[in-house]
Amino acid sequence: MTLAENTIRVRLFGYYRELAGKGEIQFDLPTGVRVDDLVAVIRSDPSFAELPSTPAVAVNRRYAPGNQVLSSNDEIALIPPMSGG
Amino acid sequence: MTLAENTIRVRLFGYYRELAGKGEIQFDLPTGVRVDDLVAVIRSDPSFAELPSTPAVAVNRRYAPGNQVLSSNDEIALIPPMSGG
Amino acid sequence: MSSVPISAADLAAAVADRTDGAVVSFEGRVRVQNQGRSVRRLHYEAYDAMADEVLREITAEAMDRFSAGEISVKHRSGTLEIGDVAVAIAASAPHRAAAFDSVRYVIEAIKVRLPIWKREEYDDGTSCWLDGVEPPRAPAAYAPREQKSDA
Amino acid sequence: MSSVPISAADLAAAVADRTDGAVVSFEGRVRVQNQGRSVRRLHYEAYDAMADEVLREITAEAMDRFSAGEISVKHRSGTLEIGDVAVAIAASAPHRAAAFDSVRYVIEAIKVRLPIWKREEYDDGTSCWLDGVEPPRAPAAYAPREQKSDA
Repeated sequence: MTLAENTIRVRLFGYYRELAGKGEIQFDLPTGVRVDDLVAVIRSDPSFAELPSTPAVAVNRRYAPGNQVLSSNDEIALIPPMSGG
Repeated sequence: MTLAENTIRVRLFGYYRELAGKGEIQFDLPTGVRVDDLVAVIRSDPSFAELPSTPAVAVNRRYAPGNQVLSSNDEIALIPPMSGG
Repeated sequence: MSSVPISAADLAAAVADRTDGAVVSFEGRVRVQNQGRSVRRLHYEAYDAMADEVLREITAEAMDRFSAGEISVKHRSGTLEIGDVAVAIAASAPHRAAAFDSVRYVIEAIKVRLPIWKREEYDDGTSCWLDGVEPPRAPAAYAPREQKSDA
Repeated sequence: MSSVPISAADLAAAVADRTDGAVVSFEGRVRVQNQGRSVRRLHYEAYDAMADEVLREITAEAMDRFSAGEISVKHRSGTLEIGDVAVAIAASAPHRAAAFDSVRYVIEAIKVRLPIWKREEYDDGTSCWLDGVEPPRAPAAYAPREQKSDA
């Protein structure tokens, strides 16, 4: 990561939305931050202490691998365990 | 089989009905006649020379084994290859 | 067996229940092409009394085998035009696997056990009875015992 | 995704086609009991924009995999009462196996990939988010190559 910072906004749904008390959280994180880094930051919030070990993250509406680099232009969402169908 | 005779009526459908030119054929056959015997008699009619080796026969609306004994009270049908569904 | 139009939607509505979470339905329809020939319409001739019994039997087997909630099935007889529904099946069950398995079981059993015969009419004016599936000869195990001492 | 009532019958009518002989449909409905508790109603919250894309993707996969004629799928969001249809799927195909396989594929994929969350309200006045299925982490193979030389 470089030292330059960018703003990463994360959409929240369902149980995660209720944990945060809002539908979006945001962080100023270094350029080059990856999905796994973002998850570690979110987990450092006591509300999210019980996040699964590798929660699913969607970037631009697609499930993203842990090593995907994030930018402030990305549409990012933390995806709780799903219950469709 | 005994020598006493009884009348066996056989319902025909589809292609078999057209082979016979009618929906029912009947035979006077000895008491104790079995499904396999009946099939042999039907096959002796030139119209039915090309009957499969063991055509299906329904007795009282159930598929019957070749050794089932027939009586004149039975509802008997010769069942062509089917094409439902 | 039905001599009037049928639909899976009607059957699905009938099997739906407050305790069942899944409803699966199937419609077999008359296709404009079959085995490379252009079909104009077709005619089903059935051994109605036996066919009704076979449908009930097949349905009971599926209910028993898959613990379905309810299963409904209808097969047409008579003349059908392109797009008409020839067979409709619906099954409800608490969970989806039982509903899928039940419907699939019923249609596969119909193909090999239902005493019904299809005559296709083609665009060229000809018609013929379809080469069908040889129905089952009842296995020896079904033979009543008393026959062994007979004759 | 739909915020208004849906039905498999509507989708089945839409996918039916003169060249397809088989139409299979599925409805997932709200059950009065789930995991031993009495359900009063439920609420679906969805990530709508992504859910629409995931449904299109799943449908395209099934079309490709099974050579289905056409597949249609809708999932509800919002508040649903007992018996309401939560998900409806219909597939048409020239032959039945492809239609069955397509519908089954779509519902199984929805269960593990559709970003939607269910909160059940019980007769005792409580409610809770269902324990769901952990969604997929994209496998390493999906990671863009250029990331390996990054950082």
